[in-house]
Amino acid sequence: MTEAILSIRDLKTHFQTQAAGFLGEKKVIKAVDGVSFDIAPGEVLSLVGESGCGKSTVGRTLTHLEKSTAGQALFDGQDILTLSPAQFRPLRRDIQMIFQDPFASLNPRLTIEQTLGEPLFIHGLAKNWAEARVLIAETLDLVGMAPEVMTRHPHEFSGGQRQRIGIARVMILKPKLVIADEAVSALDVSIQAQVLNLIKKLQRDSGISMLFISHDLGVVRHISDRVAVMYQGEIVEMGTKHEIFENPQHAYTRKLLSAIPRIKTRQVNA
Amino acid sequence: MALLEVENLHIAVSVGGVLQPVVRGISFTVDDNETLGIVGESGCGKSMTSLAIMGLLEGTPVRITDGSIRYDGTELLQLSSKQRRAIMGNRMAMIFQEPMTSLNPVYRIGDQIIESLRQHKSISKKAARARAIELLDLVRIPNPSERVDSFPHQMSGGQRQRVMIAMALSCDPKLLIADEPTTALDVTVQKEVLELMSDLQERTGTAIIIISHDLGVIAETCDKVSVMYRGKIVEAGTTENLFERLAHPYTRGLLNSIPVVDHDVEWLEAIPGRVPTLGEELSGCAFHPRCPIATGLCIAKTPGDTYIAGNHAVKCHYADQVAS
Amino acid sequence: MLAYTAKRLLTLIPTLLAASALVFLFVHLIPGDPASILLGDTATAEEVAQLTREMGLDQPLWVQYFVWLGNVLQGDLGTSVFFKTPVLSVIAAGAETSILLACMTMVWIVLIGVPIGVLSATMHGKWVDQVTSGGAMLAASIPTFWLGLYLIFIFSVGLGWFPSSGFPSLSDDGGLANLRYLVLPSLTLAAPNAALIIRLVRASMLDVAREDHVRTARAKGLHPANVAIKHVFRNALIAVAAAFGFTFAALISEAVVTETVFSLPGIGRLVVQSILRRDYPVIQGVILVIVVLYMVINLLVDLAYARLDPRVSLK
Amino acid sequence: MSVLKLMPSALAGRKLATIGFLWLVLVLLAAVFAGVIAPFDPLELDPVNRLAEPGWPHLFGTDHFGRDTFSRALYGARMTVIIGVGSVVVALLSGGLIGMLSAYFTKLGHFLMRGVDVLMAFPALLMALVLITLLERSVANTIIVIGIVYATTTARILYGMTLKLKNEVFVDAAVCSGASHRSILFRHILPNLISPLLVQASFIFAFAQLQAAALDFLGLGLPPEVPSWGNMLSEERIYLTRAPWLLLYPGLLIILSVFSMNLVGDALRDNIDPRFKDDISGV
Repeated sequence: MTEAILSIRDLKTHFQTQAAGFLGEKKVIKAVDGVSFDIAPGEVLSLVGESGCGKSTVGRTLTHLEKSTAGQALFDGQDILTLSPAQFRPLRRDIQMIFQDPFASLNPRLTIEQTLGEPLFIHGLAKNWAEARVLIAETLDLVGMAPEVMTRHPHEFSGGQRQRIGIARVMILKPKLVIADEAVSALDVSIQAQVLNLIKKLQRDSGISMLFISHDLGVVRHISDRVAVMYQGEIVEMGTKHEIFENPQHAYTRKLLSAIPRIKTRQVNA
Repeated sequence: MALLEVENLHIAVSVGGVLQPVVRGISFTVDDNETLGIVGESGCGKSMTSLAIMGLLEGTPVRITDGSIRYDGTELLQLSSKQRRAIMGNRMAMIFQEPMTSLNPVYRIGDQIIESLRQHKSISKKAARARAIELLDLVRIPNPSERVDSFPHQMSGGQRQRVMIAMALSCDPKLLIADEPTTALDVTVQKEVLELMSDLQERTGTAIIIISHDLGVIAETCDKVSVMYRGKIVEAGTTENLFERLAHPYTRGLLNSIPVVDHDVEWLEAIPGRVPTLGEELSGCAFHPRCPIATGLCIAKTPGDTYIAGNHAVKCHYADQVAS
Repeated sequence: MLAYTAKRLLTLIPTLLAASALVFLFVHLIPGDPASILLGDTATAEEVAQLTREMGLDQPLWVQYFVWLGNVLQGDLGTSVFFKTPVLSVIAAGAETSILLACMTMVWIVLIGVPIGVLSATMHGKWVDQVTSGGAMLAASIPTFWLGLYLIFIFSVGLGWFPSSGFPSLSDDGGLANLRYLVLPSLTLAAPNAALIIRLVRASMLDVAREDHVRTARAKGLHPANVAIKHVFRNALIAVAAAFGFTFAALISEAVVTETVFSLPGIGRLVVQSILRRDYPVIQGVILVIVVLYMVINLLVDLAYARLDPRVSLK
Repeated sequence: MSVLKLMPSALAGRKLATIGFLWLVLVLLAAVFAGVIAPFDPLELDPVNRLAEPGWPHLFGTDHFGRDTFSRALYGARMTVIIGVGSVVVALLSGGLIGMLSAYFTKLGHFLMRGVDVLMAFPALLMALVLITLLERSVANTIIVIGIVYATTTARILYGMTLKLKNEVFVDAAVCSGASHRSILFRHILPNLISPLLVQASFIFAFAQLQAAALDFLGLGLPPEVPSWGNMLSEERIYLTRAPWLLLYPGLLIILSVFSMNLVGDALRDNIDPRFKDDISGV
């Protein structure tokens, strides 16, 4: 195996619940409690598990949206968890995140152009709007949207279209690692398939590494190279897609797999 | 005569004084001991249909504009509100999508079940409480005699949905409507809740309507399926028949869109385009803009029902072609 | 419950200390020498010198604060410049009027505010709702002193139903009948507050009515009135009860204007008169009393809140 | 949506609020052109014609000094606008900034909001009275006092709203793009607060009128010679039985203006992001 682009060792993210007043007892929630994994360049690793298992917190910790409690996360050989916000900022270009809710993830006050232009200017990829617009149009095309949408506001788009714009905001920076947090969970099935295909295609074409976080085992099987099953803040089983889905070892993985409703039908797309 | 007969039901929502059709003439029946699944994507009208049957549209901008809903031979749409309420929660009960918010946070769960019981049955408080504990036990809440005094926030989502089921079943309804009953739950909990529902059905013979966006849930739990698209049932039949020969391009597309866990698919055969919005006018077959086999006929003419096998009905001009 | 109350009382201490420090600083923010401010314009140089010594005004500010706080905790709020009597007794003299006025006002607020609010919410969108919620907003837009003056004009001067000013104590001649002196003032004070409660009851009920559990209640086949009271109003009560508490706490200070209009011998009028008389020890004392009262009532509101909403943990 | 576009959509289909808005426009015009419209000097004494009944040439009659009530009412409109706008600016700038920064920078916020809590322990009118005791009676001081009183509530409200926005996914997305604190605060958070702020402003404007009038009435507000509606009421109250119209006109003017502002605020509130509706409690 080539050297990992992201290498996580014993990551812990604990939250203290804010109790009322200075005398309130503080409870510690161990959202992520000792997680280790590697992602190779061009690889898609999925974190799968049920609500509250800590899978989203892993993603949010890696993007500094939450503070880690302990552990290491080497990205290109550098521990990103210990970086200050200012030191981490340039790295944000390489580590990007796709969010779940396409309705909440776009600022309603900004046009699509402003939303997509912002990261370009922050990271110095465009000097002026003329340059930025060229890149924005290219990226919109990449996600299957016409450049004419640039001047419009998020509320003018459907959920699927907004998620495409969210993906464009990530792709415009040409990141090395994309963290997709339940990226298709909020979409209708028919739209989910479109977006899933798009993410898979973009990942293949650009060779981006991806940490794909989802509760949906079908989606996970479709997109991943390797899968890590999380339960109560820990990874209980990790392996290649085929190991996990065809020969699950851990009782919890088996329970998850057997719980999924199956459709008995003549396979129309086999 | 079936227990529930819905005929040519039309529902519209008033947006700024203009009625926009949501459900455009649907018909189906459900009988004792039978589970009907209604499946479709957001905005197809499936939830409105369930609220219309239950009688919960009062006070909303949604109106039933045409059609009939008969329960046990009685036309529900002609009953007074009082007569309607005597059936609601009694002969006919409903559970909802959000177990976290569907119970009143300020009352103990036992009291909420008792309220439902005493609304329709002359039964003492003590007997009602005993019955509530029995019901909680029935829906497999551990320690029911203690949990009866819990508040909703002290329970998990799965447990709350069980409480909802217990409450719905309190007056032994003949029809249970479940609107996305497991959408908010984790898969393992979903499995338990669905199993519970079918076990209870075996015991009580209740007719069940499950509304869901999840074809898998429907396929696994229902005897009959109706697939809705933009206010119409585009394909309906017994679960066996329907999944054996999917005959509508939409149903087929829906199925192909689902990434499955049991084998690899390189690319999903997604349905192109987007789900039509409310008030968008589409001529002929509403699915034509997204349909891979649409022709001029589909744009010009609204398809009627084509019967494939037995009562497997499909609204597609080319149903026979698709099915084979 | 007890443990929670104790804990909440403890958390109140820092806020109380900070607020009392502000009240203490108040006298020091007035331009001039604190001792002469506290003693008033008529004080002799000797008296000033004596007070300076007593209060340790030559000491650092924080020492002075603790000396002052120590006195306050022993019930010594200083001496009124105007009355030449202890501040505490001056305040106590106005307490009966103010408390009775506040309680009577509260009764009006509940009696007027809640039923009309419930009516408005249940008739949402109909003309009854439009009239009541519009009327409530209009009532909240009337300056209280203007309303008070016109109530006097109509009901005292014109119809002679109620006395226009003053309030003899309940222990004086007349006994309970003396409460009639408070009818117009309490109605005046209640008007804008009842209006706020109407709007709040209405808004909270409309919010709750949209919640999922109300649909569940309707699906049980409950009568709409039953749904409105047992499920919608009961849940809206959580927010409304809090507002009752805050309103009651605020009444003591809002009464300033009403007590002035009706020349009631209450704490509110005492504040205004003391400001005009430059009787700073009294001002300081009254502020402290009202602030402490305000905080205690807020604490009680929190406790009531926890009783009304089982989601609020008392542990 | 820009602020200008907000007004017509908020007023659409609301007759009462539209009338209220028009009334406020009228008050504004009276305030600006008081000097041109007023038939008399508002300060000019005319002892011969004291307590004249409404009629010609004194439309609203004269007060106990024989000053023309109509002219004084016009200049009173000017005071209304000055006090209202002034208080709103003071309250929103100080309170808004404290609330927004407190919510965004949690450590600073913990400290600042405890301070706000302490100030909130003083009931509004009491706080105004305390502050007024320390200051001289003047227009500027009245504005400062009322502004500070409402700064505390504004800080609380803005704190709550900013916290909500800070937890929005689009803010997370901006953080992940590498946006700076300034950009997140002023480009992503603030624009979403503009319309709720406008609602809050209209309610502060309304409350400020009532508070200012109450202070005037207690003799602790504007200097007595300033022609404000509150002062007019305060000075003429003893003539209530002899000349009831003297209290009627200024009173109605205050009520109409406060009511209008509340109506407009309410209409605006119904049009803002539903998330923030509960945060702003006007009337």
